[in-house]
Amino acid sequence: MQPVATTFFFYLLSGLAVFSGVLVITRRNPVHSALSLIVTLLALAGLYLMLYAPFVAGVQIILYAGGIMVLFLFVIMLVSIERAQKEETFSKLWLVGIVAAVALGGLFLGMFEKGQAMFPEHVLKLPEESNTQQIAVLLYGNYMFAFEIASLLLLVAIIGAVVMAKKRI
Amino acid sequence: MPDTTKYLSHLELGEPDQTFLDTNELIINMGPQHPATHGVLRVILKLDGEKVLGTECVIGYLHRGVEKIAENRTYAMFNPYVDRMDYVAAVSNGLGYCEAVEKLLNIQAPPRANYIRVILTELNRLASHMLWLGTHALDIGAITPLFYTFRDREEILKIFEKYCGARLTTHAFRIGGCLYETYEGFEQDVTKFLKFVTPKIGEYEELLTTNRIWVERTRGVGAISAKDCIALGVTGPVLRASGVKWDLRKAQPYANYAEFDFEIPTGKHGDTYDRYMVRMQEMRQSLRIIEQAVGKIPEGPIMAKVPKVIKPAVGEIYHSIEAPKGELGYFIVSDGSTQPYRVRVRPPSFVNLQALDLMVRGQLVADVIAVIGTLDIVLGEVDR
Amino acid sequence: MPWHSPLVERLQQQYGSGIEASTYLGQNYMVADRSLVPELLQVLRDQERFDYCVDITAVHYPEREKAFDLLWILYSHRHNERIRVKIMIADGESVPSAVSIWPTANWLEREVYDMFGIRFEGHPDLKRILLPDGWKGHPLRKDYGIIQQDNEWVQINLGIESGQ
Amino acid sequence: MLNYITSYLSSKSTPGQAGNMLWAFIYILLIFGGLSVAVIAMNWLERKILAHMQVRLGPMRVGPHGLLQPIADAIKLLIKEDIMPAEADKFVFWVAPLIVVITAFVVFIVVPFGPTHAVTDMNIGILFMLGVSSLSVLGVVMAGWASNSHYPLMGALRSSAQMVSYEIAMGLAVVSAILMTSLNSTGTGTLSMIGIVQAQQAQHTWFVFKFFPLGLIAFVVFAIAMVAETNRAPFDLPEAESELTAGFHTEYSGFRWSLFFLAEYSAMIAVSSIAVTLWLGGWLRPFPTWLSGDTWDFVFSLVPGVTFLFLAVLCFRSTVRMPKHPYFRVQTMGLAAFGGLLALIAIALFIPSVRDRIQDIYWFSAKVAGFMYLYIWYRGTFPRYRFDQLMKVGWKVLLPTGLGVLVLTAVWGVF
Repeated sequence: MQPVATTFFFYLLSGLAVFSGVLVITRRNPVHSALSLIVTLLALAGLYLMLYAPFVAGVQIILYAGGIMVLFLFVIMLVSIERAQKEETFSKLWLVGIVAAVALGGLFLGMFEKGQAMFPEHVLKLPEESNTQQIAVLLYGNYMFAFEIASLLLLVAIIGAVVMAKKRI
Repeated sequence: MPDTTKYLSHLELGEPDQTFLDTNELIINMGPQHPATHGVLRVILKLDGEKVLGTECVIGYLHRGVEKIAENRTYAMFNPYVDRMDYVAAVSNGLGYCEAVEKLLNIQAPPRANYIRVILTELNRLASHMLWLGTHALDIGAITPLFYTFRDREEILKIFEKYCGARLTTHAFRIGGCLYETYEGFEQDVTKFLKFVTPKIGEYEELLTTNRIWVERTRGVGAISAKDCIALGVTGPVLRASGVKWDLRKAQPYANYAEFDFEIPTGKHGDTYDRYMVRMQEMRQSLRIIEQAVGKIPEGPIMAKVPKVIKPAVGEIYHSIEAPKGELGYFIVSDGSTQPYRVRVRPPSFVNLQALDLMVRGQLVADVIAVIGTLDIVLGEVDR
Repeated sequence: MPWHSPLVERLQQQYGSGIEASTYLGQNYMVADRSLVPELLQVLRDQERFDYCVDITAVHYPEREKAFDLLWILYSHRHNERIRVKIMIADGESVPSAVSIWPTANWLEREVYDMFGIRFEGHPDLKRILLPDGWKGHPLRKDYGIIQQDNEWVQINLGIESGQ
Repeated sequence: MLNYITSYLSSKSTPGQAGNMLWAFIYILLIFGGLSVAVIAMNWLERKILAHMQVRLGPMRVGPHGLLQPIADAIKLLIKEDIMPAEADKFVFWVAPLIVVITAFVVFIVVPFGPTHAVTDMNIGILFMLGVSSLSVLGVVMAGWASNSHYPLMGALRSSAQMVSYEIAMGLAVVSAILMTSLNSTGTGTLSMIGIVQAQQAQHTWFVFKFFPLGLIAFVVFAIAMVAETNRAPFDLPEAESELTAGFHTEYSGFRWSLFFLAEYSAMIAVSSIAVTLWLGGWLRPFPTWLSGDTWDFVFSLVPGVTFLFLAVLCFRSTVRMPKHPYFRVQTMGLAAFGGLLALIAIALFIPSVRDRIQDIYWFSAKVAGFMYLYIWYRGTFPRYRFDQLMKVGWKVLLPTGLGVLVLTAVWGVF
């Protein structure tokens, strides 16, 4: 299948992601921030699709937009909005923030300039069909150990959460 | 002195839990317009998430001042008003009032009238329990039993209609007996109804009694101990479900209940499931009473010798009967005139509703619905 | 007609002439002194096992000096016996609350307060129960007309001239 | 033009795969229209079937046997005043029903009504369906929160917790079915909806019967989880009317409310489609191995037409039994016309070329319709779960069962 209007979609999606990303940090209402974050995540899923990684895009939607963000909203909805709105949006650390942003931006630019040679002009296009299998082979083959370590870590986190919550009861 | 604070409404009592995240308690207004409050009951709920910390009932939306009206009507004129209190068990209300005035006049209804009274009252108990079952099941989410019970209740209402021309607020009895003789084929109709309804009760039970979801939703929900029941003055099936074998029909028989053989079903745990089972068995016992009564209605007059103008001597009387919802009492003060000086109605629903707070505290919102349903309140009687 | 029973004898031994027990049409009641409440009620529940308070109500006699009869209708599950305890109080006089004796008195006393304006001391939450909170007047008093209403309340809260 | 159509009809791939934008567009329109009709029909059927379960008649007044009732309702909803609470968060309140309805409809672009009857055949089809339908909970949460009212908020909290929990059990059941697709010579499975059905075809069994009883258990887990996922009885707590009045859409009315309604029913159809695709052989006809051969193929290809003929006969029978009063003349004629329409469809379905083309769609829809009937049946039978019990069923029963079935399926598949 031939991609259609690739550039258009790329700029549309990345613009959407950046725009909603800005909204996330500027909205006073936390629920609006969370909703903007969901839009960002969905735009990223679209970008993954354009990179011929449909599986990653699907997982992004299910896990981040459908799962994690719902839990986020779940908590935010219970917080009293009035109080959250009275608090200042940007904390006093804005100077540190700017420094960090500039540093990060510089890093990105440096990478872009210096590293251009490292990337080939044309990325090898994997057939879309085998993407899922590729991921499976990588996860359960080459990086099996790292994968298991990560899952173990998550298990510990889950148990920790249960223990902490249990204390209250 | 025992600690009685547990019986008080906990809406304002208790400190918010601030050990963990600073979560706000939610105050929810359930009613007066809410699908599951059986009329215009308003319950203010204090919630922690879904857990109920306390409730307060706001009642009086249907207050019509029945007791005040009574003071301005003659004894006979007030009779139809009592039907409007517990409008799903109007016959029971009428029986209680008529018997109370008869007691005040020191007269006895003739035996034939008593038989008719018992049959109609027990039919009414069935109708009331059927209505309760339908709405209670509907509250818990089973929508089908409602239609089944209404279908069968219809047959009872048809008998009422044939007997006295009214279906709901029947005004079936008069002071001193019954006004209407039984119509042609009354006994056959009742016998036919008994045959018709016996398998139907099994049908309701089939839908609910062993239904896993029903059992899970009702067992252990809104449990109340016998001690608490008595302390809170709770009567009727709610008290019996807590294991107290107390029924005014047996304890202090009125009409001619002493002549009939029936049992008082009781529960063990006093939870919603037991109350459900007690009412189901009560329906069967009612059928038993009707069956015994319908076979041997004696011949004779249906009206005692009552003066044209009812003027009881100065005095007070308290008479109570076992209405479908509990002890329904009438306290009548006579000053020797044609109008009662004071009529006090002891409404079972009103007193039973007081137990709501104790029953739902610590349970979930969904249980509040189940418990309101299981208390079987009629707001017309709560507010009068 | 006077009422004789071991129960009455025991009580009269304790309280003397403060209690006058009678029976009418087979129903027993006693008229007690205002000062014996709540002690008498406590005794009735704890020693005589009247564990179930059926009802609390009042009757208004405007022409009498002590304008109110206040009644407790009691029942004993153990003895299957029902009695009424009656005291007479004047308008404006308050009565100790029975909530700590029978928790069921909570709403019943609120209703008496609502309808007659009799105040109960020590009631945890004495406010109107059937009528709206801001209502003026107590409808079951004899001097309260049958079509009377709190016009002011109706105007403010319902925005109409009359609720009738 | 005609050639173009016929050439397309004989092609062996979905319009999305062929890159045929025009046909993809036509398919989208067809699915959207068909879905709307299905929701309307479902509305009428639910009321009728439920009514007959409950010894009553259901809608009888608008049109013969209330056939026009859903249309009357739709018109009523559209012209109703659109109320937005003063304290509501306007934008979120406005966008929530859109999200719910869009997600409910978008999933249908991968639903395989037949080997070629799908808008497109994504190679992550099932993942796409689960992902997009998991987004609908966002709309529910937004609706509940934006209403700025207690009952909707509680409904939203309940439904978000419920949908997120049951998604896990649902996912595990789905994975065990996907695992079964890899049991072929190459050993690679597929996530494509069409691929899954083709795998069942190749293995000559529906996955519900595969590795008996593992497939069946996974199917049951999914069937329970999907009821919870769509907030239907006995898991309809987010909109439990006796507790929360109407749950998250308490404050919605008119057109916005009808969007929620539309979304609920199309979500029901969507999850049923997943179940049908994964376990019940999608568009495959029943008994492909026992009753094989050309004769049986022919017999089964007649079933769609026979079904419609049967419905038409039912209609005509009711026409004859309509009261003979002049008041009912229009209704009687309407019913007869409806029966005639059904008969015409039946005759059209007997035409060989149509017959061959349509029977995939028929079998798929028939299986989905079976699920729809189950939904109604549940609603007529079960009381409602309480919230903690619902969570208990989800986490303590369905999740371990799904996990166990997944592991066992893997073990069985390897050995």
